[in-house]
Amino acid sequence: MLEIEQLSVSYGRIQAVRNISLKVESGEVVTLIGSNGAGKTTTVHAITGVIPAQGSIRYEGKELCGLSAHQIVREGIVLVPEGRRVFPRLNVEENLYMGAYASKMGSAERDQEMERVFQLFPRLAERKTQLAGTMSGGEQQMLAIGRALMAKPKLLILDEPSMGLAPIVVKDIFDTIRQIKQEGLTMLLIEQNAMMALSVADRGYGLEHGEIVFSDHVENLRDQDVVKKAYLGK
Amino acid sequence: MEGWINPYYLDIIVFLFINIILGLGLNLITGYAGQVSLGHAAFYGIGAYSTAIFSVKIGLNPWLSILLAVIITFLLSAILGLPSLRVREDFLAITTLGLGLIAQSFFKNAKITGGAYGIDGIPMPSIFGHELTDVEYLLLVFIVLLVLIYVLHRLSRSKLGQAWTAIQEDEVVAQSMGINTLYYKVLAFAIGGAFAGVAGALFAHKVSFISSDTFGFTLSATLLSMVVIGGLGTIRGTLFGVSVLYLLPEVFRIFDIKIIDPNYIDTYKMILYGLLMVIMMRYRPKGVFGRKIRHQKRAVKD
Amino acid sequence: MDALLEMKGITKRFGGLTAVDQVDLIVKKGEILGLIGPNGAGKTTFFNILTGIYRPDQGNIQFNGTDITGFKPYQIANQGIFRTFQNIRLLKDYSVLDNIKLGLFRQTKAGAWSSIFGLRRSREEEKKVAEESWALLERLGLTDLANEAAGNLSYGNQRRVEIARALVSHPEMILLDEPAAGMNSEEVESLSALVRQIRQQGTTVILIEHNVGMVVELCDRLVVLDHGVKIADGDPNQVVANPAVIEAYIGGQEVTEVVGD
Amino acid sequence: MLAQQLLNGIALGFTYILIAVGLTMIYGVLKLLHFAHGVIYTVGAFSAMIGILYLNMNFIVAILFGMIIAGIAGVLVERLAYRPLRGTHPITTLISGVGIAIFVESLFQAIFTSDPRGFPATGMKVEPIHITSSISLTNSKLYIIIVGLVCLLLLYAFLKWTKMGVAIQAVSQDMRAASLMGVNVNQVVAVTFFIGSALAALAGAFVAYDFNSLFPTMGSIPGLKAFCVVVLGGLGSIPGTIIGGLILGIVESLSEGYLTGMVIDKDAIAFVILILILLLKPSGLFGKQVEKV
Amino acid sequence: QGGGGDTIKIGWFGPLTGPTSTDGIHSRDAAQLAIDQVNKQGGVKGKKLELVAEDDQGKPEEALKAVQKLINNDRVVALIDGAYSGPSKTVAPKVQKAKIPMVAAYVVHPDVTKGGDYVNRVIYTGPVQGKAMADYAVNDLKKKNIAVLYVDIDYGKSIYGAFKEEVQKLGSKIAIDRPFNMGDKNFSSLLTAVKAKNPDALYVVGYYNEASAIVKQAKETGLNVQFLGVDGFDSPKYLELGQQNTEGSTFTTSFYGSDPREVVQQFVKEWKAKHQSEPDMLSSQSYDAAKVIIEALKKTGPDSKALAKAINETKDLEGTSGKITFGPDHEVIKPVIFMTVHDGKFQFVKSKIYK
Ligand SMILES: Nc1ncnc2c1ncn2[C@@H]1O[C@H](COP(=O)(O)OP(=O)(O)OP(=O)(O)O)[C@@H](O)[C@H]1O
Ligand SMILES: Nc1ncnc2c1ncn2[C@@H]1O[C@H](COP(=O)(O)OP(=O)(O)OP(=O)(O)O)[C@@H](O)[C@H]1O
Ligand SMILES: [Mg+2]
Ligand SMILES: [Mg+2]
Repeated sequence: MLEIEQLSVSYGRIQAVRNISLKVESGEVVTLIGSNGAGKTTTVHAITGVIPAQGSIRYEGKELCGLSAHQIVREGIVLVPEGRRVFPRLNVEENLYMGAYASKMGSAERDQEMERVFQLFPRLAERKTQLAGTMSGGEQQMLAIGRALMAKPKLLILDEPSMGLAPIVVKDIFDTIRQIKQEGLTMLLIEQNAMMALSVADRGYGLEHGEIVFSDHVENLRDQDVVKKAYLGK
Repeated sequence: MEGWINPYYLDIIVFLFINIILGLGLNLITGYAGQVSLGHAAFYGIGAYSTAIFSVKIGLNPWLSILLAVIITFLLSAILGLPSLRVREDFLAITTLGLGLIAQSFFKNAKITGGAYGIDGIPMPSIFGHELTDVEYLLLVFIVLLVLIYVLHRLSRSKLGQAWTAIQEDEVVAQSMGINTLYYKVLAFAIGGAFAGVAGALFAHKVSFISSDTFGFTLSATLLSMVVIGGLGTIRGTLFGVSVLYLLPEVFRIFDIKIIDPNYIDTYKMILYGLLMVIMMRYRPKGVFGRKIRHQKRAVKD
Repeated sequence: MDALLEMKGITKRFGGLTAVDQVDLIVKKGEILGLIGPNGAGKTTFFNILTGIYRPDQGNIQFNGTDITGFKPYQIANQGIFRTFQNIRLLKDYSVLDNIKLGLFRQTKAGAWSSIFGLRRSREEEKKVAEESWALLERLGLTDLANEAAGNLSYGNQRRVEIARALVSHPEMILLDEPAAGMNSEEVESLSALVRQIRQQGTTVILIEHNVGMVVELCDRLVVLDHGVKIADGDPNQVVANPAVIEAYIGGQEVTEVVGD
Repeated sequence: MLAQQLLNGIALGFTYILIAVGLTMIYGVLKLLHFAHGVIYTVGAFSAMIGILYLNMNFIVAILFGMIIAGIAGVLVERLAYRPLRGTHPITTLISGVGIAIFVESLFQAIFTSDPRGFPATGMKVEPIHITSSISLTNSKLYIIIVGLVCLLLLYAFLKWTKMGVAIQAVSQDMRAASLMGVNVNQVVAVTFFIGSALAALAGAFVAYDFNSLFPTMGSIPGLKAFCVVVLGGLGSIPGTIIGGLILGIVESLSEGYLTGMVIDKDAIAFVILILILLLKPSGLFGKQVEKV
Repeated sequence: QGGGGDTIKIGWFGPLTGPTSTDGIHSRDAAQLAIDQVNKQGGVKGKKLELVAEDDQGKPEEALKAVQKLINNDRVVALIDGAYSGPSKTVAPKVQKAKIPMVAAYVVHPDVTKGGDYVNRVIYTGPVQGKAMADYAVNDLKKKNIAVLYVDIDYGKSIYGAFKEEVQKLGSKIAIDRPFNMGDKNFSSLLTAVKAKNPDALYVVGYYNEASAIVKQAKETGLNVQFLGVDGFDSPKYLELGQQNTEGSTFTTSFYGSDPREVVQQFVKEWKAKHQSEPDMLSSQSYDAAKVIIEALKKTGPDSKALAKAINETKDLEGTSGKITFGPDHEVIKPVIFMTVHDGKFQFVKSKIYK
């Protein structure tokens, strides 16, 4: 589905991502793990067109490099950004409505889609008219995911959905991710919390200093020493 | 001495130096302490009017008037800087712009400033009864300029400079590191204002007549553009920016460039000036001498 | 050990919301105190009150025998309380060394005049500041990065620089707001070691964290906030076993796995 | 006399509002102080004049023409002077905007001279309308109030209920997140500049018509006062801008009507009020304070 | 000095850019016209004259530099001051010191000529006009209760100051007086305040730009009183911008194009041919300033001291703005002209000499 080859990104003099290649097959959940500053966010920013990159990003046979963010969304790749970034002065409904901005849904279909999100996150249904900026971190994270789902993505990218959240909320979020997976959505998941990431993903890539250092099926990864030591705390 | 130097060129240089002093003060406030000011002309005016009032209306010795003018500008700038401390960062440009307009309006309407008539007959300072000639005045302005460059250079490396840097980058952090941001911001306005006060006083004695028109928004805005185009936070930048942009129109005048209809040359000059500002920002947003990473040189141990 | 910090009845409201509600807290000298609680519980707000960024609506703060309620942030820093921020706040365009020197601001005395005239005192002071900053960088193994612009560092290193900046002037107390956020377990380990070192040098630590495993292992005592109210205060292992805390913060059984301990 | 002065103030306030609304919206999406907005007002007035004089348009068509030309000019200014500077220090965009203002003003002086000229005659005559025996208003001022109200209502509906309107709000709040929702940010910014500029042009053309006078520097003082209005209302807040505009119009009118022998004249009074209000409420009347630490 | 070659240079400075540039450009063009006329007649003593014009942007320090350049680089023998008061006042003491004669064209501030015998002026000072209008309003028009709006610069203040004094001396009242700024367009509030005082005349001391807006808005406010004005009204723009509202307004000036004297008709004809417009008061003043210098040059030649003396001794010179004679204070003595708008045109009312 998504095939990245020889991708490089630099910020001025510093090269944050160096010639990485990775693949996401349809229906798969792939996780990208790596310590801070490894280049994970940078990689997904390149995929979603937020920052320019060199190399090749092919999606269902189409080259994405060079397209801008709003065009890529129209291709069906949607990002739940790091730090949530909900629209603070729009209410919950308006935020979700923004999620459907790029799709050509009719209003009936959109409302149906919104119902589905509310089923997934009953909390949001209770808070339809609350301004997003006044919600707690966990609620905002749910809203951010719901908003992305409104676009009916074919590939959903989540950038550290658990960051800065209380353990109880993290658990909720991962339950949701599992549920979405069950419905067959393809995902690329970025996580610090390797334990959780490996528990939902099919395959994983390790990123260090802007380079891929390992990649394998999750069952194999759990047994690898480097992974254990650095990410699982054993 | 008078004979071999063309007074026209002397005057250009005197005014250039005065403008550089003005620019250095603005750079201190905006470049070093990060407080965008669109009202610098107010401080310039306060300096000029103070010395004019002391020397003409009260009849003090011009040297004493200049000294008092600088002290007064220092104090008034601190006070005028105060409201700017309370307002949000985005608003600062507009508040200072407003302060500039209010000051100009005061100059124009108050009795003490001569109102719409302005003040004339501002005397040249003299030494031992000898009134300074054009050349001697240039020398005076030059010495003042050198001293102020040195002062700014030292200040930027002192504890004050460090505090200003921190305030400019992140006020909350600055406070959390024990920096009394209020005090240092007021000090930046006061010292930067005092620079402008020096410039204003030197200007007043040079032209002998001042009126409110000189101290308006246009001056504040062009001055800011000179300082920014040169590069905020560097002395070289201000020297360069003010010199080039101040002398540019003069070059047109001296060489009598007549490529186009001379009736319109002065308008075309302004058109070019506007374009230049846009183009400079486009290709050198940090200014000619603006640097990306600033670190205090001596800090590095080898 | 005597009480270094004593806060009584601290309350802060934002409009209709009470972010911190009648919180009492005593911190002893040399302690490592953990502050946990769900998102939006008021932890960061509590730090902001303690450092003078917000003024409490009610309550009273005693530090080292001085009443510091209503002090300005810079006055509080001068009392010896330093902090880091939940979202890293370094001067991004400036070198690491310059950032760290900022931490020594309160210890330099030379003002405008002595700098302008290049007096000996100011030169000596400059030298001393450079030396102390350098020494700390050596201790933290950051000397290679001394001249890098802080904004170009990796996140983990930025955290360390931020901690170093709060530490360099040997403060009485240091407040760390989610220092381990987004670190992997190896990095968390080294961070814990650093915090222990800090305590060793005689500095008292208050730490906000969501990494329960780390907190339980590192802290002498845990305080839990929920909706601005203190719901638990005591030995870390007991606190995390407290049903109220589990319900509000940690969640059901299988969560021990999440915590990664 | 008081009622008459209030009416004068409201009419004046509406011209300020029409200019300032654009500034507010533009600040919202780009966080930028648009110093070239004053010349856009001028462009609007001159375009309307050209429409009548050389393109034989009638009054209403000419005003619309002025709005469109000014709208395009606004979009071009953004494209050429602001977009390349996105992400740099705010002061660079400020200087760039001032540069554009100087450029356009001088260009107009070269083309039209600095002389004021009359607004070309159309069927529409400026005439007083007597509301009571002692209170009157020119029809042109009444139009400004009515058209201004209609435009504000349309703008409200646009922002609230259209897809593009909501996108403008989204970009104001988080540009990157909006682009990740598939919003074409550049398009939104262009639309914002177009609308804001068209409204300023509307004010410019009406003022030129009402006072029978237009000249290249006509936009500079209104431009500065519009900043005052915008900040007064708390940058980025449209209701704040409306209140700010009315306050300014009324205060100016009253101060001119009743106060004499002031050390501060009426053009500076706007800023005295501004500074007083900011001292009491540092983020403006409707501004939201607080940066979360 | 500039007499060395086969041309003699005369300097001119004034605003060629900025909001007042129209005045500057007219002034310069008028001076140029005077010089072209002499050159056509063979110049002065066989030498051609050349006008060197410099922009002062309306700013004192620019004027100073401009004049320094004219004196030191171009080596002009005399200067025409085509500027407003600020620049003129700044420059006056400097030309006095450099001993280069200067003739001020239209600046009215009294202090300009106070410096010494190198500065003369071909327009009467502000107070003369104020006194003249007071006389006309009270004695001829029998106005009792006069409202005044004046432009808040020295021009407005000095004319109004003299007007007020004289009006009160003659036994009438000032109903209300309010300043306004140059560039103001909206006078609705001021006029509402004026109307509340029920005056029988409104004296506007300002330029055509604001004056036209005031008469227009006054009519719209329902203030139908006699309009009185000053030489700032004297421009075709007043009629264009003020439209039919200007009908009946009366003002003082120093020049009128329908003056049958030969010198005026010649000037008007040539101006029209060259610029396709009517010359205004300001052009006439600047033309006369040039004329004063040219006539003095004809008498003496380019030596500055002699030239200054000859200028001071100008007597009954036929200028476009009347017969020009300088008093001992270097101020001109010539009649004040009253004009009114009738049938959409400026019409001569009367003229009278005031001191
Ligand atoms: N805007 C930027 N300018 C300069 N350098 C940047 C920028 N953004 C990121 N970097 C640098 O690029 C590198 C990779 O950063 P990135 O944010 O992709 O890491 P990450 O793996 O997502 O880390 P984290 O777990 O902290 O989110 C880091 O060294 C970082 O400092
Ligand atoms: N300046 C402010 N204005 C309004 N509300 C605020 C402000 N600062 C904090 N709050 C609110 O106060 C509550 C407590 O916030 P705080 O940041 O202290 O939580 P926290 O415990 O640090 O949460 P987290 O773990 O997510 O960082 C939240 O509901 C927050 O939205
Ligand atoms: Mg990341
Ligand atoms: Mg927090």
